[in-house]
Amino acid sequence: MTLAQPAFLFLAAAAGCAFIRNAKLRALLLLAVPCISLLWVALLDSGTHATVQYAGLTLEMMRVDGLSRIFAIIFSIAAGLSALYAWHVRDLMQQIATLAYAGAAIGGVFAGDLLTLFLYWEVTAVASVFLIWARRTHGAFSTGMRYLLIQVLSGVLLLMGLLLHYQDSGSMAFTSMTLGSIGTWCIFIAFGIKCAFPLLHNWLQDSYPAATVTGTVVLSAFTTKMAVYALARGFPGTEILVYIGAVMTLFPIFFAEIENDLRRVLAYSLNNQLGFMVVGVGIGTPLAINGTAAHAFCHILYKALLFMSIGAVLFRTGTSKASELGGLYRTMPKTAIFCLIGAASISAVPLFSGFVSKSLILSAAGKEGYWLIWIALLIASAGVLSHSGIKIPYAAFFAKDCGKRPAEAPRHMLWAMGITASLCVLIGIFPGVLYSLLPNDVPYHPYTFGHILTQLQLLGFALLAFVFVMKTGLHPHEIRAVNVDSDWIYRKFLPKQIKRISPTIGILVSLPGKWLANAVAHSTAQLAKLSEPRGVLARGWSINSMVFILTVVMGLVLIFNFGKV
Amino acid sequence: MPSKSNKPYDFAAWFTWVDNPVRVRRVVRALLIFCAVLFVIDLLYHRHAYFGFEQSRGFYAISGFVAFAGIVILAGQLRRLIRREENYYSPESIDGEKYPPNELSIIDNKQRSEFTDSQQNESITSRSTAHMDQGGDK
Amino acid sequence: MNFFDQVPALQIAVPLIGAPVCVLLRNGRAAWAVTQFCSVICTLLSCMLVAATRDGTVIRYELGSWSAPSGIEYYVDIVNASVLLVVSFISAIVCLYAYRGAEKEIQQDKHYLFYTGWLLCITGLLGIVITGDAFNAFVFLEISSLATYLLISLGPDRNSLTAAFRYLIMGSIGASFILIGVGFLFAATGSLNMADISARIPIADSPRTVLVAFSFLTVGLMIKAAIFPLHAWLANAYHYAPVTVTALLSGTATKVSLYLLLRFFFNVFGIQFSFGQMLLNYVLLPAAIAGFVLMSVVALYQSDLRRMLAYSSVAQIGYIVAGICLVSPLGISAGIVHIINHALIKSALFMATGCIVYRLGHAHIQSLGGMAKQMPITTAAFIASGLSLIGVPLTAGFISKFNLIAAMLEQGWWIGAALILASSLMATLYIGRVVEIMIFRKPRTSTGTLEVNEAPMQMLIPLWLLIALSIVFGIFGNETLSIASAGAERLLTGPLAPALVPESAYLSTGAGQ
Amino acid sequence: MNPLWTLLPPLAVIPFILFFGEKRRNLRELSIIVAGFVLLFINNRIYNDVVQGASPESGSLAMMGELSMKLSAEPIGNLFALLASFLWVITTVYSIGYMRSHKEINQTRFYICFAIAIAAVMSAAYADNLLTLFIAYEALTLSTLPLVTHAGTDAARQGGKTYIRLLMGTSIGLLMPAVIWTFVLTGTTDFEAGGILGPEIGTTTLAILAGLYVFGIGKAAIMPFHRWLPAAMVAPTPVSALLHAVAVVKTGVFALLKIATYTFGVDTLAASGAGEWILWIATFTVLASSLIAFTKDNLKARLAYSTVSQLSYIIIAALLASSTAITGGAMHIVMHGFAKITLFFCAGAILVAAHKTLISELDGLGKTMPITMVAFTIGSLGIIGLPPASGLWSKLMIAQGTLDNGYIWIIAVLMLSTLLNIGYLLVIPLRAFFKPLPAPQSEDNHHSHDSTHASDESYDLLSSNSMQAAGWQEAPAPSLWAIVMTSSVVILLFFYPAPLVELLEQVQWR
Repeated sequence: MTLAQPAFLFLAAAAGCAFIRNAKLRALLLLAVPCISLLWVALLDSGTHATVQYAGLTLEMMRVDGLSRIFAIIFSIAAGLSALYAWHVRDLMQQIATLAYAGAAIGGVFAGDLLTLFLYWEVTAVASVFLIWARRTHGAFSTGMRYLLIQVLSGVLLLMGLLLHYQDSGSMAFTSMTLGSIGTWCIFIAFGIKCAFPLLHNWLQDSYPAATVTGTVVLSAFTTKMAVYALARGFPGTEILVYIGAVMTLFPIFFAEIENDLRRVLAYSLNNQLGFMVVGVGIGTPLAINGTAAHAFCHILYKALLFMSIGAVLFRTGTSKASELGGLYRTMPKTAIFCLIGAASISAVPLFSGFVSKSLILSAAGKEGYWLIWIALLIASAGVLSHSGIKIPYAAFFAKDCGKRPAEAPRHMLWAMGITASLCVLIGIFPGVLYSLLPNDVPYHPYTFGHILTQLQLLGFALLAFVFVMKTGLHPHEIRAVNVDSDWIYRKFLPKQIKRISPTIGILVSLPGKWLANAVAHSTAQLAKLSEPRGVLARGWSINSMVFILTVVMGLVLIFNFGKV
Repeated sequence: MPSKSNKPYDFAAWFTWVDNPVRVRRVVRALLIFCAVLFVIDLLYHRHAYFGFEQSRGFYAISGFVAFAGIVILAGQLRRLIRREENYYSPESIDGEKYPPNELSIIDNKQRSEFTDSQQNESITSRSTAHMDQGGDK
Repeated sequence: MNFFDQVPALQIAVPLIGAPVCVLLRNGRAAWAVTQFCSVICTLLSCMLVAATRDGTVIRYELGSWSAPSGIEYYVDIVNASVLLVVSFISAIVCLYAYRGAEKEIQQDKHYLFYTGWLLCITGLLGIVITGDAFNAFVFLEISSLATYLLISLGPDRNSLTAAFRYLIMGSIGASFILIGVGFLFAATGSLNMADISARIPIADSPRTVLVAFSFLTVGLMIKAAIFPLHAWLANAYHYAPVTVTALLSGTATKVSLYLLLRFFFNVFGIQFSFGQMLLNYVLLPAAIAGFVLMSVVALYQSDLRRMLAYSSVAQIGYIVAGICLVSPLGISAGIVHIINHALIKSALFMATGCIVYRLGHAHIQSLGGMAKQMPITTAAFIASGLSLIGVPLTAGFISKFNLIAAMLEQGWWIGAALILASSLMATLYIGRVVEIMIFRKPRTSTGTLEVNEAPMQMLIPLWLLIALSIVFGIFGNETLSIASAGAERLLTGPLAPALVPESAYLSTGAGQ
Repeated sequence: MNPLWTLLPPLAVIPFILFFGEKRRNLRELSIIVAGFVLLFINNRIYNDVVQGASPESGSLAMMGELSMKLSAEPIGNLFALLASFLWVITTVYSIGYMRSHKEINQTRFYICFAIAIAAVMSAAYADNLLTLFIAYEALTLSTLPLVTHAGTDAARQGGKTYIRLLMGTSIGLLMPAVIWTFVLTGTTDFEAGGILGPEIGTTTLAILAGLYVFGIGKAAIMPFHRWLPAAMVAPTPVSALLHAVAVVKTGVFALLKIATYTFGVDTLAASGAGEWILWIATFTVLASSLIAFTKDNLKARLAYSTVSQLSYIIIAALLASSTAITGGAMHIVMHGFAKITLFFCAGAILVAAHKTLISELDGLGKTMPITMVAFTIGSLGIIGLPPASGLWSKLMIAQGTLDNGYIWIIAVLMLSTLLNIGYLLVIPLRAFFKPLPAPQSEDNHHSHDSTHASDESYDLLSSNSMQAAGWQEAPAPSLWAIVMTSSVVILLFFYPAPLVELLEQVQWR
């Protein structure tokens, strides 16, 4: 089977799911497929496999190298973990969507040409949206529609870009590109949408809190990281990415700070973390690309862990809003611990996974002399601590007791969280395992004394600042509210404007038609007046008038004929 | 599935200090000392650095504190600008509506709540569950 | 002398003899039988003539063996052979139809007169077509006209008398114009024989006489052929005549006049003179175009089916004239093809209308609701022939319209083509309007149902015969087209004679008179 | 195999239909299905010939001088014929369920007109020259009119009026002169590889001619001649499905593809840029009809406007004058055909089973009609062009074709239209699935018992439990089978479009 690839395994399983009536069996399949895939990916030889000819194009469906392998591995792991976390889910649709989504993401990172990438790109869009709709509320429905539209927008831009690029370069191969032509810009923006570039980001914060408990965990892993992969593959060293990434790291932290829905806080945090990876891609040195890959790897794990823990809270309490929560450590202590591990990881506390990956990117930025960017990343790191490191666990588990006494998360969730948490810690302690998977062979040692010292200072004093703002009451309270983001433009402003001007436009559009209709009606009325049975043209002419006309005609004919002689 | 009450070990005990102002104050004090120690080490230890400014003494400490405090304060100001009520976009947005309960397993077992300040919570909890049930019928 | 040599004479003689027989019989049924018999015979005879002339042969028959130009000569080529066939065939079919169709419309005791008139009319029409003598053509014109007045006046409506009277006046004026024209021609050339005249016109030393002759003939023929704006007699005549008569006339009378127009201007005066020198198309083409555009509009607003079809006829004549005015092989053959096809189509439409009138007693368009339920075969016939009129493919109308537009475009007259299309669209509308009412509208009676039966088979069969023929000619368009293009070729060769009569001989005999 | 044979099954079955009539309706419908299979078989034989490069042709019937009626098989036509004949079978199966359970009147007449229409489609598909195509086109218009007005209601009459007026008007007023003009210019109307209109004919003439063809073929429903299509939606759903989603409208765009390829020739069309001005109108149609579709709450009306929009894709493909685009257009005929017929089938199923015609009433219908709604989703994906549905390939090729002659802006329009498609099409099945059931208490009758039950299970539909639950109210089995068939093809063609590509590779572009 030259075509065989892990993605097909997932997709076939997704299709097969529909015919399995036993939900438990489906859950088992959901768990087994990623395990097989993980093994498969680990054993794959580097090189290009599964080449297909289609309509004169050569599709390379399996390009295995360091970069694609590490993403495929973490995607498989993430799929497995979220399957375990979703063990209780009986909803066939979510199960199918999860499998198809994960499979497409894996297929996407193995895509050796842009067309294959595009196909998987679209499948991730279509499959993932069901995880949002699966919530089956009005709000989730419209959020899902928005999500799908934006995802497909990204897809069609990619399609447009790949066609233009193909026209320009004569090649569909998915390799490093340089910005310049319309085609590459289209591809770039397509990646940018899925990667949640600033102002293209709000689908992320809009949709992730809208998905189901388990759906959000799945969502958090694939789409954006696939985009990061695509950027790393397609646009390494594109300088504009450095600045885009820096902005990405910074602006979400402010929103995250005042956001009430903890899952949305995590979505903003996700956006911020993507910024680090984008900066890494933008720097583009082997070290930076390594940093991006490593950070994506770690990030998938700890972000999943955080989403899992908040998901567990939601699962047990029915809400994920900071203003409704607090003090849950009493009855959900294990979830709280896992959440703390996730928080520590994302905050890059030494011995946790974020520390070993983020420092790669910071070092790369430092080495290349991007001092402004470096400062931005530093500030962003403090920001990460503030919203993900402190706010998430604090608001959910520690802050003022909300009075809820939910039961501890179900066992399978605890297992999923536990495994994820231990992976986070393991990577933090033994970074070599992760580093050995990285695409580029660049030696790096995170645990230097200076590094640990500076990081601890940063975190320690930031914690102090936290204590300070708490004591002084400067810390924003958790209140039931939403904060407008740039999606205000298309969710509020534009609809309002359209509603306002549409009557005018309607009138304007209908005017020419009305005029035309009037003119036609008028002229037909005139014609009708002449032509109806009593009209001049149609009534039986009297002999007098007939003869008169005859005379006139005769005269005219004579004049005409003699005029020429 | 409700977790069993007769567990061999209760992790919640790890965190009980959070609700005890005295112990919290003790933790804060420890943090202060920890930071002070770090700061002192930083003064003594010559770090490898990429940039000149990075090398200045206490750079990380100050930037950590200032960045954190700045972010929090600025965010507070930002909120005044962009805060809206929950169903601002639409009454049917996810922010306004309840999570459909059928996918959840909301369990609120009060008998396990050794740490409860019992006077207030029962009423709140029962109200919220009642509310949830209504929401489920929609 | 074998039988075939006498065919041209028989063509006229058969109906001419039939007419007095009808009078003598004084019996409607018998008169019908005679008429039917004569028509069929005529059809057969004209078939023979068509077959004989199809290859370009010209038959010249000297009546009573008096040699032309002093004697009357029957001159048959493919052009008039085909018109002969159309006239006699339509007569035969409509006569079959008239057996029942006329029974209600015309008083029983006048039936024999009716058929007498019919035969005389046919005689006249055939005579006009077959004769090669200009004056003789006038005589036949008068015969047919007088007979037509009679036929129209037999209509059941009081208006039919006035309609006949108006037709009489206009027809007479037209005929006398033609007579004047022929007279001037005689003055100019000293001959009445068309072939002879055609040979002599170029050498005539009195162009002014010829000009006057030309002008009078132009206008006279325009009246007889009902070319806009001299068409007004036609609407009333078709409207108030018995429908059977209308069916007959619509297929024959105007077509014959058009033939005469073709013959005079193409062959007698010659193309060079008519179109090169006199710019006849500058007179006819505006008239034709105004005709088919305006009359289609008028047809759209009529409330009576017969009147609608009458105006539609004027419009269709406009097409034919427009085709002729192109003076190109394609244009003329399109004109001729449409002469044939329109005869079939319009007769069929009037026959269908006749079926309706037969059952309803009137043909008010607005009252035709529920027709499709009560008279499905008639409705279907109306639709089929209506589609043909519109020019839907696989019908005869398509062939004519296709060629007409092709001819227009070939000459670069795209405005003309566009106007033809506009007028076709109006045809779609006015036919569609009727069909819509027939199929969809509820009857306008108090009970909400229309209590009529299907028309009798004796009417439907000839009607469907015509439709079948129109479809056959629509599919095998080459059958008519080849005749038409042969005719066009014939017309475009110019003068009738030179090739046949040595010019010198001609001169000597002609000058001697 | 002589393409004339394709006329035989649909025409030969008419006496059978008449003979069996209403009394033996099972036999009547069986005979149609048999005829359909025979037709499919014949078309398949022709496919085998064509795919090997042959072009079987019939004898010619001289009509006017040089002009004759003649059939010959070439790839695009064969593709279209295969599509139409395959869907004829399926639609007949569907009709069995639909017409009976909807208790339609005059079913015999319905099936007869249907058969005639199929014969007309076949002759259009295999037309060897413009004249034959034109004749088949008109025959199709006339034979489908009774189907449009089938219901006999005022609305049906009004719809039929618009239908016939627009189609006859455009074909007589614009298409006929175009054919004649072509004939006058070139002396022939035959379809020839590379086209018959050479570059020696001026650009203006070509541009006008192209306009006459595009607007004259009213069945292609380019604005402003699109009104007939929504109007024709008064017809019974199988008619809307086969004729107004596939056969009739596709005859229009198919004709345009053929004219672009074999009358103009891609090279002439590309070199002269004659089609450019129409491209603007076609793209306007794509967008405008999508926007109109948004405003339609009636399901079939929305589908109709979606069809208008999709037809303009194919018009664009024809006018782009590139072999890739035209191949894409031809594939879109098939792919959109299957997808849209699925949607119409579903609309009919919803009407029959749930008695609903408005989109706003569909909330929660995913629970009672899951199969229909899944099929609807697949069909929508097919039209949008999202994997795993087939529309992607054709859209891709059309988009690729836009680049051949530098019409980059058209890609942007196509992409925008994709998004609009999601907004007005995909939303339909999704709200049926994912919007919670409307409060059913206000409703009458037998539902009231279910309603409480429904509300707590409405969230886990499609889970295995609810599959077993007896809440399904699907359309009758034959209709459901038809839906499943067509929607499977939509997916199948995504994974296996090779036969189409192989066939279209045989098109001779020059």
